[in-house]
Amino acid sequence: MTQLWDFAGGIHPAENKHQSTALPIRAAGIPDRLVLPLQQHIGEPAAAIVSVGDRVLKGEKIADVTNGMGVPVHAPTSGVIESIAELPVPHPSGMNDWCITLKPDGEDQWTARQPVSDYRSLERNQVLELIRDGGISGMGGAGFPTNIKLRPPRDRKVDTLILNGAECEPYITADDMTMREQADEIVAGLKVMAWILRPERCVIAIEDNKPEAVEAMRAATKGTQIELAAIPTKYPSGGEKQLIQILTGMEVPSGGIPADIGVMCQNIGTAVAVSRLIFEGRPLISRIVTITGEAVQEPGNFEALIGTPVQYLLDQAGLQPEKVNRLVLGGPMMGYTLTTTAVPVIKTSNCVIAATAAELPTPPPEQPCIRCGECAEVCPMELLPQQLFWYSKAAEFEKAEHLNLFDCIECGACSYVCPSSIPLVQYYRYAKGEIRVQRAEQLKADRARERFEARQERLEREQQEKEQRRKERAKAAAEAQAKKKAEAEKAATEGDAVDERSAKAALVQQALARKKAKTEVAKPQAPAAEPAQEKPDLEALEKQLAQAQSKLETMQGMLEDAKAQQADNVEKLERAVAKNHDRVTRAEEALADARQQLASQPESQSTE
Amino acid sequence: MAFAQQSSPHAHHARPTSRVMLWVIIAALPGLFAQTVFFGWGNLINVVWCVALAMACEAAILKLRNKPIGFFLKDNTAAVTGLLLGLSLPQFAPWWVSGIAVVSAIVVAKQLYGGLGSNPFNPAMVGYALVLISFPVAMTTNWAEPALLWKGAPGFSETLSTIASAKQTAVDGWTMATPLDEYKHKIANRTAAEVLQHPTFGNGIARGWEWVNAGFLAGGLLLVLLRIITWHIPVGFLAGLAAMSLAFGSNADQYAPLSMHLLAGGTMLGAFFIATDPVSAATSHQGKLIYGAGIGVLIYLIRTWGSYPDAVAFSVLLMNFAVPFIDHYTPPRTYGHHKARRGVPSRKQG
Amino acid sequence: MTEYLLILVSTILVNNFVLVQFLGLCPFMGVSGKLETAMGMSLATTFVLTLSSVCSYLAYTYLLAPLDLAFLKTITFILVIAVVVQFTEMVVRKTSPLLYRVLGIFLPLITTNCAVLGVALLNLNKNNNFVESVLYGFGAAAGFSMVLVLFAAMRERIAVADVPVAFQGAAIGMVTAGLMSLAFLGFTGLVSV
Amino acid sequence: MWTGIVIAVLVLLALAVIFGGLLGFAAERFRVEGNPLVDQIDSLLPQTQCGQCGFPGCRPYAESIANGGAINKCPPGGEATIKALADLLDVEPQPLDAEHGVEQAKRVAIIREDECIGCTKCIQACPVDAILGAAKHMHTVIESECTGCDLCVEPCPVDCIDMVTVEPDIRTWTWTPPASGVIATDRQGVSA
Amino acid sequence: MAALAQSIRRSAVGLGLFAMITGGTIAVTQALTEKRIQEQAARAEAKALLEIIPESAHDNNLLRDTVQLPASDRLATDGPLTAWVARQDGRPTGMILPIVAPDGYSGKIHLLVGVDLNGTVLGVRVISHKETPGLGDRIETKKSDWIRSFEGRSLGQPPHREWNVRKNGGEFDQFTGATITPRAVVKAVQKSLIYFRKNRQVIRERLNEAPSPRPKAITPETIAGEATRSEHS
Amino acid sequence: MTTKTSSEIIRDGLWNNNPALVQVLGLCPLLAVTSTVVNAIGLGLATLMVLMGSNLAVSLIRNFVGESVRLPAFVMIIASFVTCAELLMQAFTYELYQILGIFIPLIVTNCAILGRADAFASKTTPGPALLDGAMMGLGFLAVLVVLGGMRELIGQGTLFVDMNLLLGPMAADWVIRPFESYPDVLFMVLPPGAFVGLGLLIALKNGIDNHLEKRRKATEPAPAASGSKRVRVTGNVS
Ligand SMILES: Cc1cc2nc3c(=O)[nH]c(=O)nc-3n(C[C@H](O)[C@H](O)[C@H](O)COP(=O)(O)O)c2cc1C
Ligand SMILES: Cc1cc2nc3c(=O)[nH]c(=O)nc-3n(C[C@H](O)[C@H](O)[C@H](O)COP(=O)(O)O)c2cc1C
Ligand SMILES: Cc1cc2nc3c(=O)[nH]c(=O)nc-3n(C[C@H](O)[C@H](O)[C@H](O)COP(=O)(O)O)c2cc1C
Ligand SMILES: Cc1cc2nc3c(=O)[nH]c(=O)nc-3n(C[C@H](O)[C@H](O)[C@H](O)CO)c2cc1C
Ligand code: SF4
Ligand code: SF4
Ligand code: SF4
Ligand code: SF4
Ligand code: FES
Repeated sequence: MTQLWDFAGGIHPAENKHQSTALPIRAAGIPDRLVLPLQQHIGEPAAAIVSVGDRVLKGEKIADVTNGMGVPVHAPTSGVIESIAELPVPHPSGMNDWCITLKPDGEDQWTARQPVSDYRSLERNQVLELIRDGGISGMGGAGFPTNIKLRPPRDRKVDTLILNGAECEPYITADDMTMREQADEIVAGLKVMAWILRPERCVIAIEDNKPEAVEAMRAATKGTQIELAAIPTKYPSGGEKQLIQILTGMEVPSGGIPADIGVMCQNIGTAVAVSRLIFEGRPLISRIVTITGEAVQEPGNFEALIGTPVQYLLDQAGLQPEKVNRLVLGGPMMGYTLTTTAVPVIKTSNCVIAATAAELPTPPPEQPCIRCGECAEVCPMELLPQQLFWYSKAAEFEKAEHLNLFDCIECGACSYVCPSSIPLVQYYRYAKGEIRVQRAEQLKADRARERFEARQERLEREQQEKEQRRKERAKAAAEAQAKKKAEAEKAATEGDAVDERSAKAALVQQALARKKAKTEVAKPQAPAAEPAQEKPDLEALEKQLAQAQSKLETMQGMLEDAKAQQADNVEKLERAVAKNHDRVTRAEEALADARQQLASQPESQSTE
Repeated sequence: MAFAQQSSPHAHHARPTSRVMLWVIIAALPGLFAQTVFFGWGNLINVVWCVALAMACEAAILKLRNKPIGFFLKDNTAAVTGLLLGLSLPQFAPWWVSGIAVVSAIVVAKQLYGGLGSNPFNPAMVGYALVLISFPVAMTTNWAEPALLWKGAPGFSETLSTIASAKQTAVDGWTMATPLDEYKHKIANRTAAEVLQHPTFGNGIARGWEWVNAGFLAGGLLLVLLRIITWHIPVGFLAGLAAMSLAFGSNADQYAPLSMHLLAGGTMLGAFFIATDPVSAATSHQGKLIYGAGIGVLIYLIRTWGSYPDAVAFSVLLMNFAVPFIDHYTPPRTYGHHKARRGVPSRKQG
Repeated sequence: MTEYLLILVSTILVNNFVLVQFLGLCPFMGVSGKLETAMGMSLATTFVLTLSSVCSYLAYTYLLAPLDLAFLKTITFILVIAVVVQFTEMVVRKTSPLLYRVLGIFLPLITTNCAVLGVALLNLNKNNNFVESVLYGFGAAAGFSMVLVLFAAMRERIAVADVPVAFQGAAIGMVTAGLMSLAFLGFTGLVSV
Repeated sequence: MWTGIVIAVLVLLALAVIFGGLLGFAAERFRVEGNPLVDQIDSLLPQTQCGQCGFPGCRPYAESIANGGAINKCPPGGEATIKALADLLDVEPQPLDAEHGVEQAKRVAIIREDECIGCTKCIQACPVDAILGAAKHMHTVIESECTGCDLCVEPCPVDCIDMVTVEPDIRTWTWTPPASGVIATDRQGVSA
Repeated sequence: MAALAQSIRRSAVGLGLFAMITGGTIAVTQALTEKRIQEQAARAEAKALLEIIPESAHDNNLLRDTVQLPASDRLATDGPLTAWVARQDGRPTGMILPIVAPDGYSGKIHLLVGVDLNGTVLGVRVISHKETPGLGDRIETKKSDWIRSFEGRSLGQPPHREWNVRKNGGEFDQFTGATITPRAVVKAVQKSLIYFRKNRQVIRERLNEAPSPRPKAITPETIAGEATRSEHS
Repeated sequence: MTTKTSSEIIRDGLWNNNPALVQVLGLCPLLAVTSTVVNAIGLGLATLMVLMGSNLAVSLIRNFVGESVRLPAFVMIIASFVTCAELLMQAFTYELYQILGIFIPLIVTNCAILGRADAFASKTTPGPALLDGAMMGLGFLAVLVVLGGMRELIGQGTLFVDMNLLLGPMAADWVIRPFESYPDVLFMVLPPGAFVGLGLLIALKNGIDNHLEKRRKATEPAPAASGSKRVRVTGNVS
């Protein structure tokens, strides 16, 4: 028997799992459209490598990440690329993001596959490359690119590889059913990962409320070194940090990763994906999704292609639209609500709950925190949720951070038990977001200061140089020589500028591309309309006029120069001069108007 | 289809605040019952009057502050404050003394700080301490004699009319100095045996008071069982008091014995119902132990060497005062950290 | 020995300078918005209070008393205090910028802290000898520091509470100090001095 | 009587001369220059260098604050900066002084390149060198460096620079705090 | 170096100038008010004494006319007692004893007891006490007239047993809610009378010694102050 | 420093920048001596006199003090005024002086006084400085009296008790007792009552201010000036 430890806190919410385990996993089939978000995991979004109208085959790579952390996206079936556009994606914000829409042609025609029958003959790096190219990112949580995770920092050795089959959240049974039905694939995938990492210990952890899954896994692991741990049912035992504590008694250091203490944790589904990639050459193009909740008639698990709209799956499970009150993607503890059923299933979507109002009732309004400490009793991270809340609410982020806000795993146990029904987790998310924004702003401010100071210095230097030159010029005997030198110097500075420019050309180009789309939409700022009834500000108007006149002069000067040199921007400059003419006339008119208005106004009013 | 938008978690299973407070009220009943049996109707009348006034007062202030009255009244916290005041005031305290205690508790100690959850001081104890220093006569001469009922003395209506009169003191013969007071001032020039002759001690430690304390202990244990309070504060409290008593007061001819400290006065009410007020108590387990122990030690100090024979109210207030500081230095160690992060965040340096 | 202990208990708890004797209230109300700041202030005050207790004792015993100039005590004491404070500030600022960051900014404020002059005058009223004067000054400072620090921590909490608008800031601070002072009345009689 | 007065004056005079000397000595001997506070204040300002505070850049404003100036003059920093400053200086935060402008959403400058005539005026105006380009060539803004100070807008002779509000997208989105629902706080409706 | 000297000189001269002006102002004011202040102070300090033995009943300066009396542990004062003597035409008519009631509710109560030469109480006043406001503080004349109830009493009147509060079968009222304080005071006054009787001989002798005005006034405050100080030594 | 008009000085001293209610300075005497009205008036008058005197004196000598001795010099001026006041009180209202105890000499460290000397008087001419001293002093006196009245009335159910200490025997029976057989509310007499009482006064002032502010906002629209004080960092470019 594997030795088990306990973790602090934890809760026992109603499980509601049996509803969706009655039926075996069903294949969801191919919907009319598949919507494939370019970003389905943390890290960089992928860039499309197909264009609208292209025909792609099943398993063909359609988007890839070239630099930064990320994995490619593959076509889940054969068909035609219909659009690349911003569409609703599964995200708590309910916002749109870039997606490739694929219209299946129904043929489900595979691209050429390259299964590896004997992965042991390859280099480890090659296998990791395969996993990356297979588009595999974690399927149990945040969706961390699996190949990166499987490459622990050089100085770390992974001793314990954990396969996370805890599935502690209520309702979700995707991993449970996977274990029941695809135990062999899980073991095969685990073996591949174990070969890559060479741990001393491989553990599959399953909560003891899934006896069938435990049995199935026991059968599949028979005769191997793999340990099977039936862990006590307590939410959130499936949280990576808690699971590691349960199985090893060790704690992942704050801010660190499990590999720091020689542990790695992978999801059951991830193992299946690895197995299918290696042995069948099949990239990650489908996953098991639990469709459940009292608003569906036939809850169960579906093998759904990535990109399948949620609506399609709900229909298959017999959705009764009038009953739905809340639609949750993920579990009831950590999932987020959806605003539309048009969003697709992505690599991390494990469950959709179509809940009735009675099932997940709207919590009563928030009351003041009475500091009862229930939340602290259940917090698996041993935080002080009430204090975090207090400071988050009061926007005292520094203090919240000091109390380890960033160690909160947002498991929701605290909100679950709070007698004042405070949406604690939302406060933490808000606070974390604000802190991140502040940090970014601080960085930006620091950089701005540096650049400003650098510029001031440069100006100063130039000023000094100018001064220097002026003196020299006055002193120097040979006027011509001095002139030449000055020219040479000028050329030099220009050369510098050009250099800098070319170095940043790429940046600029990027900025341009990104901006273009936005600029089109953005309306030029309308000049603040002067309210007629207000007293006209003569001074300001006069200043405006003077400015306009001086600008016009400059422009005319430039235009003449340009004409003289027959430069190619004459046309533009002419436009500019015309514009400035306009500006001057407008300013003059405004000023005249104002003067008139003032004159007609009685004195008393203007002195008030 | 418009779906409800909500942050996770979507499932809840909580005992609402109103129910928590209801349990506190229920748990106080054994003690109240014992008080009524041994000291007559005074406490019961006080409780009813204080609870009613507390609710009315809370409602009035909520109205002034433009807050939803029903929503807040339903949380029962004002009732708990009133109840605890009613339990701790002298049995024959005139109505206006308890009234002033309740009003200052709700208005000054609670609502001025923003109402439920924001008050740094225990409202009931603010009310108690305020009337104790303001009206020492009314607060020291109105303690009922123990076993009053057996003597056939004041019935319900007599008690009610005493309380309802404006006089500061009750009828002579119904009242008596409390055991702690009696012991403290007689022991100076008498032996323990002599002092214990006084009827207030009965044959045991403190007649009547033992049962009242036992009643509150029972209620308190119920609260621990129901996980409404954790054991840390009561244990810290009682251990602090006991430790001081054992260290300094082993000679019963000089200082009150430990049994007296534990079973006379407001000890158990204080340990389980008053020091545990979640709003004004320390937060972490370690903090709660320190907070509780601090109260116990202070109670002993003041009872033994100070002017006041019982000191629950002052000690609780004094430790309330230290709570934010304690909280700063006793955060729990968080998962994944070597040590708890104490102290204050140091300001960002430029 | 006990007598010295009693002086300390008396000045720190029973006759707490701030809450019972009403001395040093302005810095108490003005500075103690933050725990960190309050700690700096505490250190600085303890230093100055003890030092001025000593200096004024010396000035009185060896200068004013022999010359029968008791009526000059106020001006002498305050002059001594002001100079000591300012001198300390200048020295600290130059020699230890670190210490200055902790203490320095509070030092000038301390000149106008009644507690400092109060200690000097009370020492006189009480006929304290040298050791007693030092202890009295130190005890007063310790009592001041204790409530200052506790009060600061509490104010940090109150600052984020939902206090009615009119009471926000100084008003609720006063009420809190009042309730603290109420609690300190519990110490009455602890030491009969 | 007169001797008493003379003694008193002499004693005080002696004390004062000694102490005065001491202070004079210290003033010279322990003189320090500079104020570390300015750095701390400067680090809290947004470094937009926009001059809306009435000072030529953030640092001069920081110096003014260190000398006791008002802390509510920086619109780009807005409430957050005021709060941070108030915190640092341990004073009460005040509402933003409307004389200097109002707090706005974050913006960046965008140059409509086809209209740009390459006059380099904007380059000269940009305090953080966030504009690239050479004389008579099209200019462009490095978005990530632009602080949104809009100093470049006015000098442009052809008005080809727009200030565009930065819209949140799915990657910059953050959670909002829960709506306060039943319990409105007393702080609302303050004359803030 | 020159800068240093210059700075020192400037500050010293500046401050010195101020010192002269301010010191002068104070000194002049002091000189002008000195007399009156001393009068006022003397009157205020003698006030408590004068309440017990009014000015009409004596013609000497009470504050400067004191005698040393033998020590007595009965009176809970340590060391010899300093008592004020009232004389009419040089003959002693009465005296005021500073005594301590040690068993007050919160510590010692300092009292002045005036007796005539027959041992009849002329008056009793409290100088300082720590009793609970609202309870024990009714021994002050400001709060109630209780303390006047001693006037005219002597050892036989009431009889020995009844030198106590009513509650303990005595002659004197207690306060509602407070028996300890009044009892302590009653006991202390009684003890001082007993002391007076026991030491009558010595006292008479000392009183009849020729009056020798002391250079410095001795006030009740000084005695109480010294007593407090000696408590913790 | 912009010069303030007389009416501004008056309004500041009495209300807008009241030393006790807004600057929250001079608290020690304010709280310590306000158990009765007479104490409050006694100390208030002494403070007023010292404030006026020191403001005037500081303003007169403002150009002659070096930086290094500024503080000691001001303090000495204030101390001399205080000592004079102390001596005079001793001479003429001895009993009141005894009740006020060390809080008379402690006027020296009343932060409000040094604060005014440093922040205002040392920067203006004698006229406004004197006016400022008077107004600040009056503002302080007013708060003292109101607080004293409040504490005396609630605490012991009387008003103007012992006025003879200040005004001589003729004021001895000015005392008002509005209630029959009033039980003393010792809370108000003891230190906590002083704190809470002042807290209530401050809140009352805030309440009135907020109310006025709201009214003012409702009647007049906010000024629409925005960015009018802008300064260019990068010089004039056009
Ligand atoms: C921001 C971030 C950075 C991470 N960096 C690494 C890493 O460098 N190496 C690694 O093996 N895992 C890394 N991880 C993966 C975590 O160790 C963890 O396995 C993963 O987040 C799964 O967590 P979840 O599904 O509970 O959210 C990272 C995760 C996050 C969120
Ligand atoms: C509260 C909480 C509960 C979780 N429960 C599970 C779970 O039951 N099963 C699971 O596989 N992952 C669960 N996760 C995610 C894991 O922490 C971890 O990210 C995941 O197992 C890593 O595997 P992957 O990279 O293969 O996704 C949970 C995370 C949190 C924060
Ligand atoms: C807080 C408090 C302060 C008290 N102060 C005094 C006091 O100053 N003087 C006094 O005689 N009794 C005081 N008592 C009352 C005594 O403790 C005791 O109850 C009373 O003197 C006994 O009086 P009785 O014999 O009339 O019942 C006080 C009681 C309490 C609770
Ligand atoms: C265990 C427990 C103890 C409580 N004790 C007190 C108490 O001593 N005094 C009080 O006013 N309220 C008490 N309350 C009620 C409530 O917490 C109190 O009114 C808040 O302090 C008001 O913000 C208690 C509540 C609970 C749950
Ligand atoms: S459970 Fe809720 S009410 Fe209780 S302490 Fe935590 S946040 Fe506050
Ligand atoms: S959400 Fe965060 S604070 Fe709440 S219980 Fe989970 S880890 Fe703890
Ligand atoms: S307003 Fe703010 S951002 Fe602009 S220059 Fe001033 S301090 Fe910098
Ligand atoms: S590009 Fe324009 S708006 Fe952006 S920082 Fe430069 S001058 Fe300011
Ligand atoms: S008056 Fe300001 S500290 Fe005392």
